[in-house]
Amino acid sequence: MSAPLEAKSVTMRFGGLKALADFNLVMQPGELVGLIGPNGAGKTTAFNAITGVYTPSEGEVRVAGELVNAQRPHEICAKGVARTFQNIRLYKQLTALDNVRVACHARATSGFFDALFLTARHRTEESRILARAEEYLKVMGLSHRRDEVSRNLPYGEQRRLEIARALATGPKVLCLDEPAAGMNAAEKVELMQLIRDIRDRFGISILVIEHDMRLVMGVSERLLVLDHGVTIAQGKPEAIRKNPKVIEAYLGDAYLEEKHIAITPEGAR
Amino acid sequence: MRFARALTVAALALAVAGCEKKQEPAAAGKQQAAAPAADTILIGHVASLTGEQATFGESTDNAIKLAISEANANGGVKGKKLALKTYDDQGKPEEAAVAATRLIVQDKVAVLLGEVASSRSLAIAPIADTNKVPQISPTSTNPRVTKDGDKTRPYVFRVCFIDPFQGTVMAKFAHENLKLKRVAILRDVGNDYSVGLADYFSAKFKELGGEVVSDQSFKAGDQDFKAQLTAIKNKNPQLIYVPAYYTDVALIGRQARELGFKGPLAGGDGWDSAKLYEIAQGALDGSYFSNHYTHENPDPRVQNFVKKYKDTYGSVPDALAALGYDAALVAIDSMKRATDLTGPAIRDAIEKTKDFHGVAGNITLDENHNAVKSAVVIGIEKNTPKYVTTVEP
Amino acid sequence: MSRVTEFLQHFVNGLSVGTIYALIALGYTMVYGVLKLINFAHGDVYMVGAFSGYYLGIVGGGGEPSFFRAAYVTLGAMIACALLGFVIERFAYRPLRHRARLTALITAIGVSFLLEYGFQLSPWIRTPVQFPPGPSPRFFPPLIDFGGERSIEILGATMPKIDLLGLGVALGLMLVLQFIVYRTRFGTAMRAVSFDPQVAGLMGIPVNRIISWTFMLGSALAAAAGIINASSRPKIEPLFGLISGLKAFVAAVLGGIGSVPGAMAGGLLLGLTEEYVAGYTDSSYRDAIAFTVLILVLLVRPAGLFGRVTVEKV
Amino acid sequence: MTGNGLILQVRDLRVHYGAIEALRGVSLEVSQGQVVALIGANGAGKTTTLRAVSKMLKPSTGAIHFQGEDVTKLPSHALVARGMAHAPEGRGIFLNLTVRENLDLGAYLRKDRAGIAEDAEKQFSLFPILAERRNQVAGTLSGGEQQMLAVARALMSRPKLMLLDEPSLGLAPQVVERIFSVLREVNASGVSLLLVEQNAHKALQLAHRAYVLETGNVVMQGTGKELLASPEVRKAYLGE
Amino acid sequence: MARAQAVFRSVLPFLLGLPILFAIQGITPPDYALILVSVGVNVVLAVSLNVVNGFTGQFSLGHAGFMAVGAYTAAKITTGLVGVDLPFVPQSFSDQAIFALALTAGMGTAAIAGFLVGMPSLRLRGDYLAIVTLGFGEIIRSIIENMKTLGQATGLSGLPPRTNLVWVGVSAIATVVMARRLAVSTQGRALFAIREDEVAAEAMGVDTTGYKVRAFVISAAYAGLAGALISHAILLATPRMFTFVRSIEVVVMVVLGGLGSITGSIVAACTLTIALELLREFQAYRMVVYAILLIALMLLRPQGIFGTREIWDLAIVRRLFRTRQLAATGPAGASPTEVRDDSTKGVV
Repeated sequence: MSAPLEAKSVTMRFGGLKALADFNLVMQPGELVGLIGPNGAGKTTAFNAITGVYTPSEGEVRVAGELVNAQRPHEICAKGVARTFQNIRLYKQLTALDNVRVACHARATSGFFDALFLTARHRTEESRILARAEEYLKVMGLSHRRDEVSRNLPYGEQRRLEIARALATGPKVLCLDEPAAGMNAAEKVELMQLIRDIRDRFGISILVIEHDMRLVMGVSERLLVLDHGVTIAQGKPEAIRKNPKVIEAYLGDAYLEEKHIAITPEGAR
Repeated sequence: MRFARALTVAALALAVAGCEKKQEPAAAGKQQAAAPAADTILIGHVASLTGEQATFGESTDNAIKLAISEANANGGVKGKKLALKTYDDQGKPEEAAVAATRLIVQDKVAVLLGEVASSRSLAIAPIADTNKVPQISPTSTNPRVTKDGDKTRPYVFRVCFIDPFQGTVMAKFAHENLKLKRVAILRDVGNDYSVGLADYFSAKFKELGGEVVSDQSFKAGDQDFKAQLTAIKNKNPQLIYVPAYYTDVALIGRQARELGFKGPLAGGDGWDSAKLYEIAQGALDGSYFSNHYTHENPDPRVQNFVKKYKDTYGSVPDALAALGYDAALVAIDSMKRATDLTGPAIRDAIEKTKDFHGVAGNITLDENHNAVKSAVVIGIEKNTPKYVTTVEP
Repeated sequence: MSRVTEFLQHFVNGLSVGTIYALIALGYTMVYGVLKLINFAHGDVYMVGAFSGYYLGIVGGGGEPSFFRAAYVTLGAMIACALLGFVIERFAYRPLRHRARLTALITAIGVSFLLEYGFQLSPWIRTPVQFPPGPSPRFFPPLIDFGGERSIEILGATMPKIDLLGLGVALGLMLVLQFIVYRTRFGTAMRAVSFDPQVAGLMGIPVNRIISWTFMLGSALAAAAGIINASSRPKIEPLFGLISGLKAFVAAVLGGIGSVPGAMAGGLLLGLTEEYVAGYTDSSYRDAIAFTVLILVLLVRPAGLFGRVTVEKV
Repeated sequence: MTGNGLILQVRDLRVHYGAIEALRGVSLEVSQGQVVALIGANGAGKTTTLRAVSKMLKPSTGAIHFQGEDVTKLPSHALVARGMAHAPEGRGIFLNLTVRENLDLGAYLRKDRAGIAEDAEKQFSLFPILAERRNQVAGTLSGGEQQMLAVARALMSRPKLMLLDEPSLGLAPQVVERIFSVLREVNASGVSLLLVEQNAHKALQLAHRAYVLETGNVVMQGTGKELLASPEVRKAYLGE
Repeated sequence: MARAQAVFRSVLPFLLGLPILFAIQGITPPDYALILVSVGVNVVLAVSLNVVNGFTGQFSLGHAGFMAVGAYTAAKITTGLVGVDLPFVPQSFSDQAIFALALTAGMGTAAIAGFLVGMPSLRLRGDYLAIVTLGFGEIIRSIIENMKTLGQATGLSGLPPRTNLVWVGVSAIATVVMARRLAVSTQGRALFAIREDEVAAEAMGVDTTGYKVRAFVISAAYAGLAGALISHAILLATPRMFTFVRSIEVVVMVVLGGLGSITGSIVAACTLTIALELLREFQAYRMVVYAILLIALMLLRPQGIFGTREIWDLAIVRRLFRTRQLAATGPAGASPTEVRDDSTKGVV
């Protein structure tokens, strides 16, 4: 069986600028991969190339073996790649529940006709979507916010709602773009546990962009480091932390002295 | 049961709409209280007082007011005073229909006057028929206004001639009197009056053996006609037929001259207005248009009307005003002759109108409820209109 | 008339209409630039401009047609419309500045109706002038007398001198505007406000005042367009801004709304397109073809000729 | 620290976004000639505080005194006139204008043309890379260059207090060093700074005083050194 | 069985509504009938435009063009089939059946027009979309004005009088039911998502282009229905009835009612139509008063009458009826889509 997500020498050019060069990534089923690098290194560009927001200038993106280069985001989403956004992009005026229900729509089979004539198919679909959406809210601990308009949620919960929404599209690969941004230390620890739970529970692969080293090192099984669009290193967190290139480009000397960057949830409390 | 709720709301909205409307007679009642139905005959007028053609509504409304005040000064009709109620239709057919319905059913007018434009008269005509209230249109020249399929609409009349006649008049005049062979047409494509006249003119002129070398169009509200005029000029016509309203014709004349076209322009009754000369500033010298009347007509009746209109409103009445005045006169005259003031009685009286001396010619209504009357051809010299000839139907 | 002459004649005609569109379009585009608002009443400001000129020409007189009189009437109308623009912005748009854009669009439509239908009312002031003017068209008095021949000939194509003058004034105004926008402190501030009003405030730019001035500038240009148009086509009535306004709006979008050179190019392009369509094909489809050109241009360049499509950052 | 030495005094500042209270009564002070840093997680209210102080946002309640004057009700441009400059989050460069025009806008309220030109040259000597690009449209600058331009532009108004929002965001380490050394110079020339920075380490090294914000509240304050030494801060914000 | 139930549910609003409509038709005096017709037609127009402008957040100014397509199609059919009777049924029934056919055909052609207009133009956003839809509306009108078979500027007159309050009521119910069912369905939520954030909607699997086109087509179909109804009420179809000014009137209703609020559109359509009718007494001052009313209303209630909410979401109504909180009644919140289209940011 082919990997759920595969990027083969993907290059993105904007005008003369090479935002991403020869990017390679093979996600195995159930794998947790971290993508790190300084700001502007091309992490989000990589996300956009994978999820169809951009069409790669060169290279191939394959989802479950199928070439999806020229496809639009919703088609790629339907094939099983979901994402969150760096700057939260919820549907601000919709309720938490509706945000998730929109995502459930990716797997809907009924059409406008069914909705207008209230066919039996429409009704079963609606109740299925409702049940699914409520389940995802529950998983993300947002059930109590079900009917609240999403822009009124606190920051951390908006982040979680975005993850719930991405999960609701029923992905095989989940891409999280800085999920911990703006969370406090305690929330970050919870998030870490949550990411692991999601992987275990849904058996999906997760790709995380994150600046918080403790989080990304703690949660990832494998790390990719980007700098100026180039992959400068990849491997297990332990190895990455000691990689001199990474230290020079990104981590800085401070990290050499640290003994326990990857902390366990218990340790944090 | 969300849809049930939606439904309730819809029903509620309709009910509210209904209720609000129900309060209206109270508002209308005020007017009626001021002019109790017992000794007043109400005449309705649907006019475009606002919108693109507001100037026409204004003209007819002014003239009708004049006619009614004169009639009242002369003792009214059957011992009762006349009152006018005018509703604005913004120049829209839908609005004209609503306004006409309201005048007939709610205000209970005896006669309905209007509309100027054929498209709006067409919207009113069926309503007049259904409610058995006579409608007299002053200036709607489209043949279909008084027709319901092949039948003549029993309650719909007009005091003007119709497009086929007027178009033919100018075609004949151009071919026979002016001895021209090559003409061009510039029509207002968005205006039924203009399109109708242009079609009848073109058909007749070709039938007489002439040639239409160019047929161009514009849209009311355009400011610049040079593109069409350049194209026309390039075809070297001897005359340009511009069946449009004076609001556009003056500019067309000026621009034709600016481009060096020296021949005559020609048009229909829509040209008739003092504004035409004011704006054209001599650009239309040597041109001709067909009309219902000429305000030079020494007939005291005409001169009296022109003077009164000028005194009251400060401007020389245009053809629309003259015809509006005539429509009101025919209505008043018919009511005087009618056995009683019910719709059918007045209708019968109107139908019998014969050789009535209006300011815009003598009116005899034919079996199609069209006014059979002669047309005059007016020439423009030194920026003033001059009577040229009369063409009998 | 030879083919070349005919072509040239159409070019001259199209140019004269196009500059009018361009002048009005500039107002749309500038207001859009700073407020992201389609100032629906702009076409009516153009109409008011022509009427201000009419009243100034009648009442103020300035005596016989002369250059002085033309300048006086034009400047007077521009000032009057600048004031009108100020009032409209202050009372109809500013209270809705931070609301959804469609909201302000509705008040803009309201203002447009108010001006159109207000001017259509029959006069309640009768002396020394009649105001409101009422629906019937009025003759715009000649402001300038060229004496002798009214037109000149260029390679067989005729052009009225008044149109030539109008063209010159319009181009002059566009150059002045170009200078103001790209070379002055005010222009820089205006472009800054257009880019980001909040940050512009941080620079010490009085954002509200800049927006007011922009409105006034745009309205003054519309007034100038009104005068130029009315001098050449001396018929004015309360609704004559409707179609011109719409066309100018199309021109602004065609050029890329928010772009000053775009508005000029869009206006000229629309004027010439209409002219050639009407002159060489079926004039009854003139508007349809003009709109088709617009749609085709927008499909190829979704932000207009001079507009820049910014890729949304994800 | 005497009251007279304060250039900025903020008391009980509250800001609402719709129903959400983004600032829940923030009070802080900046003394003449000092560098004050605000640190805290994303969404804690740092940027909101700066925006409220410079009136990009309208505070619901609270009082702001600038150089002893109550400026709570004044609009942005009036504050600039009084000597406050704000280099906003995301740099706020007018990408459609040239570098030089951006600088000139920084001096919008100044009338002395010669002085402005002189100051512009001063900025160019401070950031030589900008001198090379002076007639280029700012949209063509790289992120680091834009950040330098933002700082240079803020300096053009000859401010007494400069608000800086994340000056190191998205910049390469050596550029960050350059920016911070410039800030040190600027401060040495007598301009007070109120700095929001994610790079808490750098910020606290530079700052005389610092405030820690959490969910719209000041939860800790002290000198830069104190906070650098504080175990809570080290754990929560310095990644230790 | 389940199928029968589904069918029943689907038509229930009409079953409930019909007796009421027949009653209204029976008791309404003729002078109110025409006004109620225009109220109903405006409801159909406003609610259907709301699907595009309010639900999907796309700014369309071409509604009048689709009205024209529907009106002329239906008029051609009814005038063409005048005097044709279906066998074995009474003539009145035959007439109504033909009218139903004409209405359906009008909706169909308008939908096709909507598709043809929507496919290319929906790549554009904001004001660019607005101007292109306006342009298409004018092109449609221009074509009609030049077609001999459509009567050019005079239009088609002498249409059979088929529109009555029952037809209008049924159409209004159909429109409201359509909008409502859409609003609470997964398809409708996809439309809301497009309005809120097109990029995020696309990323969550919503085929944004496809859905925008579908919303546009549905909306156009109902505009066609409205055109067919009004032309058979005044027995006339002329190009003058379908100018861009008509489109603007509908936009005004939608914005005044509150973008996305179905009840808001209904209330605004009723209020504006009736207000204009009441103002008729003012003659030439009518439109001036109307303009002032428009400005004042917008300044006083910038978010529209109900904002994006429905009437039953308003606190006062809730208190009156003590309705339980509806699960997910579409979008809620104070101000409508606060989208500042920055696509042309700073090109001045």
